[in-house]
Amino acid sequence: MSAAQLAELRHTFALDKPVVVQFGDYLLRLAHGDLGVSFQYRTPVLRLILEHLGATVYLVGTATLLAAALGLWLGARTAWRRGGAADRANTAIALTLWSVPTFWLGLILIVVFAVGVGPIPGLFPTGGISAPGVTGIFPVVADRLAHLVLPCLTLVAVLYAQYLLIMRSSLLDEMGEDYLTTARAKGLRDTEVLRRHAVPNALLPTVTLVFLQLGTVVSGAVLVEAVFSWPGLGSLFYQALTVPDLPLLQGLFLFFSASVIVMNLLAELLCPLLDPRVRTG
Amino acid sequence: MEGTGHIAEGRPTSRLPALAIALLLAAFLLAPAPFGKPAAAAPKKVLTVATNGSVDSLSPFLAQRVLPTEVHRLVYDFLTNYDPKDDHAVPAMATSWSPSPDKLTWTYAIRSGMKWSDGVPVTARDIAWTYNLMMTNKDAATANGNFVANFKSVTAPDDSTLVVVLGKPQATMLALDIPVAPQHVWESHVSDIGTFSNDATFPIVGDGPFILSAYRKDQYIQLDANPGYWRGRPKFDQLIFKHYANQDAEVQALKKGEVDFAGDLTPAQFNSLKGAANITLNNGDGKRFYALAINPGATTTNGKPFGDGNPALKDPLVRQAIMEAIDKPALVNKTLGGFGVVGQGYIPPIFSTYTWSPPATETVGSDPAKASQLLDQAGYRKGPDGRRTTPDGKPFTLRLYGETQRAEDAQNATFVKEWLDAIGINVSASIVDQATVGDNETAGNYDLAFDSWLVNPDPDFVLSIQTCGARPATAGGSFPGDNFVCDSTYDQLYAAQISEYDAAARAGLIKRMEAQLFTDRYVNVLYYPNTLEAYRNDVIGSMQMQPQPNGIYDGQDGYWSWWSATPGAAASSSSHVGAWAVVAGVAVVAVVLAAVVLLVVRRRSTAQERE
Amino acid sequence: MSGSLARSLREYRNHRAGVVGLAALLLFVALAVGAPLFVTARDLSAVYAPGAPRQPPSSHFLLGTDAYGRSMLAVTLWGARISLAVGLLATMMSVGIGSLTGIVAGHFRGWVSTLLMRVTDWFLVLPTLVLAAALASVMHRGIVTVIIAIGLTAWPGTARLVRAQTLTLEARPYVERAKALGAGDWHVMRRHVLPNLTPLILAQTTLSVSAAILMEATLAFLGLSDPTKVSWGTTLQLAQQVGAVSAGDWWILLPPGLAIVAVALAFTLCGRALEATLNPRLEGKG
Amino acid sequence: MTPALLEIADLRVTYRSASGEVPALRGIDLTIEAGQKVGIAGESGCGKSTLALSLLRLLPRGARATGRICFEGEDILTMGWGRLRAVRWSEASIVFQGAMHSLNPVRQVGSQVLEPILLHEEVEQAEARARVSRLFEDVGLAASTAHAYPHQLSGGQRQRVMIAMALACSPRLVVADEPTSALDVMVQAQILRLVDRLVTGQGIGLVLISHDLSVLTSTCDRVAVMYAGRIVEEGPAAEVFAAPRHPYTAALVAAYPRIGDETARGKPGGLAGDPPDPQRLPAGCSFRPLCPVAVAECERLDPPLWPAGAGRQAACIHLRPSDVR
Repeated sequence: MSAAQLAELRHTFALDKPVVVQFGDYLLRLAHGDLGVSFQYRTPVLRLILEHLGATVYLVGTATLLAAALGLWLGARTAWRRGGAADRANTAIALTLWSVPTFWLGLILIVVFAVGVGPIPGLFPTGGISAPGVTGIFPVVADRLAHLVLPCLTLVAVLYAQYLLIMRSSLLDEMGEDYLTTARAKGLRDTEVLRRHAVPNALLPTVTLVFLQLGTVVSGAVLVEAVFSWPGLGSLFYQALTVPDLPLLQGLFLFFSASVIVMNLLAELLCPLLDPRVRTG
Repeated sequence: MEGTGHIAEGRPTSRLPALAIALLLAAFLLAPAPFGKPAAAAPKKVLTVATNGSVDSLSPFLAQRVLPTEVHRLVYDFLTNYDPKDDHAVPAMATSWSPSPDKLTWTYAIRSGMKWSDGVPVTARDIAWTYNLMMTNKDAATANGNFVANFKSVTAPDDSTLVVVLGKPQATMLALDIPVAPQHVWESHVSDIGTFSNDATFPIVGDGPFILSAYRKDQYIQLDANPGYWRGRPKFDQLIFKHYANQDAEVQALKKGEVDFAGDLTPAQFNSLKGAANITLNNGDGKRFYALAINPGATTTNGKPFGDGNPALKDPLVRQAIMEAIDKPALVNKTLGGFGVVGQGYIPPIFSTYTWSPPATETVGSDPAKASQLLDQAGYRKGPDGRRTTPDGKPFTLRLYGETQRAEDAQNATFVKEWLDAIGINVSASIVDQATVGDNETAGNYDLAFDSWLVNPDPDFVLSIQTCGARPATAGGSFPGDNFVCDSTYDQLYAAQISEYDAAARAGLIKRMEAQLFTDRYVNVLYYPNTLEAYRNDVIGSMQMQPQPNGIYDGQDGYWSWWSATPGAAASSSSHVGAWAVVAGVAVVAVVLAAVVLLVVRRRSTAQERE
Repeated sequence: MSGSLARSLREYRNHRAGVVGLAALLLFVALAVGAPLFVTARDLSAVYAPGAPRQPPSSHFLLGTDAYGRSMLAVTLWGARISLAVGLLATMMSVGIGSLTGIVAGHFRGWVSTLLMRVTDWFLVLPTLVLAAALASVMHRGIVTVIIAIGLTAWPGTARLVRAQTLTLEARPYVERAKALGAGDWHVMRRHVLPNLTPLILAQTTLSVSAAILMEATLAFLGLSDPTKVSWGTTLQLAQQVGAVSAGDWWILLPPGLAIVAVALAFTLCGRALEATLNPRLEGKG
Repeated sequence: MTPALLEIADLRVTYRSASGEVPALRGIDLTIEAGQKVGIAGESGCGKSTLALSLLRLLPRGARATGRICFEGEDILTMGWGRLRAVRWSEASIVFQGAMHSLNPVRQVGSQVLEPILLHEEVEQAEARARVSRLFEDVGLAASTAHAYPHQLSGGQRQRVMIAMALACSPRLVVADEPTSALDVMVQAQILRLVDRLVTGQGIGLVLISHDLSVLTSTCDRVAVMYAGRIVEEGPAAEVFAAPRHPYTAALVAAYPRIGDETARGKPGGLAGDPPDPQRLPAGCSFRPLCPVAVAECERLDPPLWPAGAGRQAACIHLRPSDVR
């Protein structure tokens, strides 16, 4: 498409009006539940979002769960053995991965594990959510999982560090507490003291912070999806940015913000389940 | 006494679910090994093409992007096709044609015996219905309306005759690139033709060499061979366009065999594939020109000027100086890595009929000394700081626009800025998104801009955008043109060529138009990038190139490559896809199992350790 | 004051990671500031590029050449200037906005505070990248836009911290006394609150820079920066556009990427060490 | 001859800190017979709590303990971790000071009492729950309290929960570390009576640690007075406080009548200074700098426990038997 054709198209969609006017129109339509039409795809924005939502939930959901599980587990362990070699190594690795640009890590993982370098075979697909033409339940599941590995790994790598650090510091706050000595005196194993007594107490501040950081998950998703051709909302956002497709950008922005806010509301509902003090207080 | 610990509530249960999940996973993933290749009966031969194009719509009336347009070429037949050797018009739905002596009536004989994929016969009425819909319905004209703009009427007196009556003579009547839709299917969609995207039910009824059988947005488009196609059934059973958001992934996928064809490679990617196992490379001529547009001062169709283009650019000496400063061969060597042809005429050399090159005496470029001298002559003097000023003493600064998404723009901008700097012209380069470039161009607020067009075998469209009539009707309004060029000599030649039905004579006229554009120096072709492609020769035995001998496979003006592709030794039912997926799956399970085992063992061994 | 500074310095020296981070940081800053000594305009010129495009490392080009044929060593060195400058300027902006919001929200109670904190919370949960990218895409393309986009989106964390600290400080007896003696809002904020916030703001600044540098690279990768300027982000974007990834040109991919990781990590280590020095309760968390 | 319930011999504990080793216990010898109630007195920092923690090897990492703590003949300090965990709570349990923090704030108190029962005994859930209800009734709490969370209970109720928990596995020994110090006086008395009743009724050995001499006198058979990581006097509770033989005990007793004066808590009134910094203990007797009856020789000799009447011993140079030089 040429720039002039694009201009024509944007004129059709009234996108060449001043941004303020557009935004006013947008709010007006939004009030009627209308997210507008993407001029790039000629499709209602809402429909586009719904079409791409599943893929994102599948990738981001899996990755967030894994990252949270890994981060919380490692965070608890490192705090429990603070100052030790494992603590220092884990913290160092986490901080390093935290400093890695997501898209760059994705590119490197593609080069190493999808293409293969030296003795490492290129086991995993370079992108996409599934291979076309695979049939049968087992091949389909295997194919889906194989496609999930690298994007999920990238996302987990950049996300787990914050969970680790949050859990570690929440747990360190609990470390001197007397009830842990009581638990130990009861004859519980060390790991049980950690799991049954220390972790449940450290969980509330952790979960609160984890939910506050959901924005980083969205950012990670945009980059990982763009690098791995994952057909989700992140790719959609990336596509919308390049033109830019303003109705789609606005719609996605609204959707991302709304989902993060909704998740935070959920977190507030979740807190009393984790801590009885909040329940009565 | 260790035993007492085991009674602890929750402990044994915490390990069990982990093991259960791991075992479940193992079962899921190990199972495909025995069942991996089901039904040994005649494996499908699949050809997978990597693409990074996106689909705006699958409706033949709406789709404007490259990928869906290419798909429509494969699933709907057209009135005529282009010869794979030299792009001349050859029969497709029409078997023969003849214009009336007054050049205004074209009569086509339509092939009989063609069938839509649902069994209904294809007739001239389908063609007439499709064309008429585009002529009468603004929405239906979205994608291809320009082809029928000059039509007065289209009728099908019988099933095998199509008659088109024109308003003015039109030389492009054998280049009507309009997918013909089945009337019996589309009649019910006339009311929502502007929004119906043709992806509701599969397979989609068509009459091309392939049938569109499945589509997942931003994932893949799947086409099945049409066994009843009149020119012969494609040799591959299935053709898949697999979407990649980034080009590097395409190349990786090709190396691994996830896809069998990758087009539109960058020079770096092309070079990296040299010597790769089972990969054949194609360095084909490009169908695209890449130009530097110089704003002649934006005007409307009735000559009213607008925008803030630098008036200095109206001076032919200044334009010539700019072009003298630019080293086109350097751009081809550096930006294209040598994979391109230095720009001359407006039409790329792949279309040899229309190729024009300036006489040796007129060749310009790579001469900063001459550029400086020209600027001096035009009154743009160099100050003590080496910067030039306009004749009325203001600093001479030009704005250069390029698009972020066109990788070469950023590189070329860097070069052009340095060259113009060297002759004392200050350049501020903005590499921005397409929409911003479009806004600035529409408003006439630019001095220099990079500009690139794909050219069709019939160059009428790219020629038309440089006519006076292609300017906007109102200041700042959208316009079908490109750079506000308005040259009466050029316009006269344009009018002459469109009514010239003699191919050789028409080519002569077009070459004169190119010469005129070249001397005006408003649209300066810098180069024609080659089309760099690669495919797996173990999967694809052979396929037809268009044109020959230096043509391309992907993005042809016909369906020759995919229609003619023959399966190679390794072509079979996406086995390469399934196999590695299973391997990868097994690897995942192995890692998970190892981790679980390690955990359990460690837990055992630490049981006696210090807490 | 100098005594407490010396004590802080001694404390800081106990954090080995912090010392390593600081050393790395000083090295990077020295290289960035000194880059014009080693890198000439010609080295960065596309037209007069000294080498052939995309050459692997050799004795002449220690890190190989980029897509223009420029030495990757020179490009990476020069890239430090823009990446660091963008990181620092954007952080100054975000920490400035954050501190101002935090102090005002902490000092004035009532609706001012409520309103400011609502806005802060809203910005805090919004996905930063999406917001910054959206901002950058509607504004004029360029380095300044990138700085503004990062600065305008990265402040809420600082605002919250500063507000909490302001509340603590204002509860201190000498501030209460000053207020009782009729000190004005401006006086209290400037004379009593701000000086005591300085260490916190310093630590927060250090921690924010790494996020800002990562964001610059990310925005550049998304094509929202100015590709004609040499930064680590634009170098990576160029590498990806010319297909260096699939060509396996690791010498183009690794230096800017590793540089980003190293600088971001160095800032993070310094920030954490500073935080631990200023807030001994966090001791052992480093 | 059956071994004593608890026999501590030459127990030394040192903490490692940034500035070197800090001795916390410097050779404790103490024997507790089955069913006996022994009090440990002393001011803050004298090592009482370290002693309590070391009895079940609960000292934080960085602490090193030597000597012997024989529980029914088995040395706690050298037994395997598995065996130690089995001994903990089922044989000896602890009631910590400040029940506020000793209960897990996010778990129902009933389940916290249930936990050691399920851990140490092979019983059905239902039976264990029934036992928890009985335990709650024994300590004077409604069975429904089991579903409460710690923050929903008063200080006294929480301490009762702790006691119920301590008795859950019918241990042979209960260590109570300042069980009443965070409670108001009325509640203190109730709790003490409760402990006394339950321990006496079930024949459980009790180590009661307190700075409050009246608490010790009313509850314990014997007391040991600690100063700077050592026992300085030991004997029958009533006699030791009625007629102290060590000058520190005397000072402690003299300071005590001022009940309820928070600032004077545990700090002997007659002393002109704080106890010594454990890292810089004076040579000889560590009480010497504050001792009203010190002699020159105290600078050289750190006296061991010498007999000081029937069933009593004290570590003062003035009690040196004539046959010791």
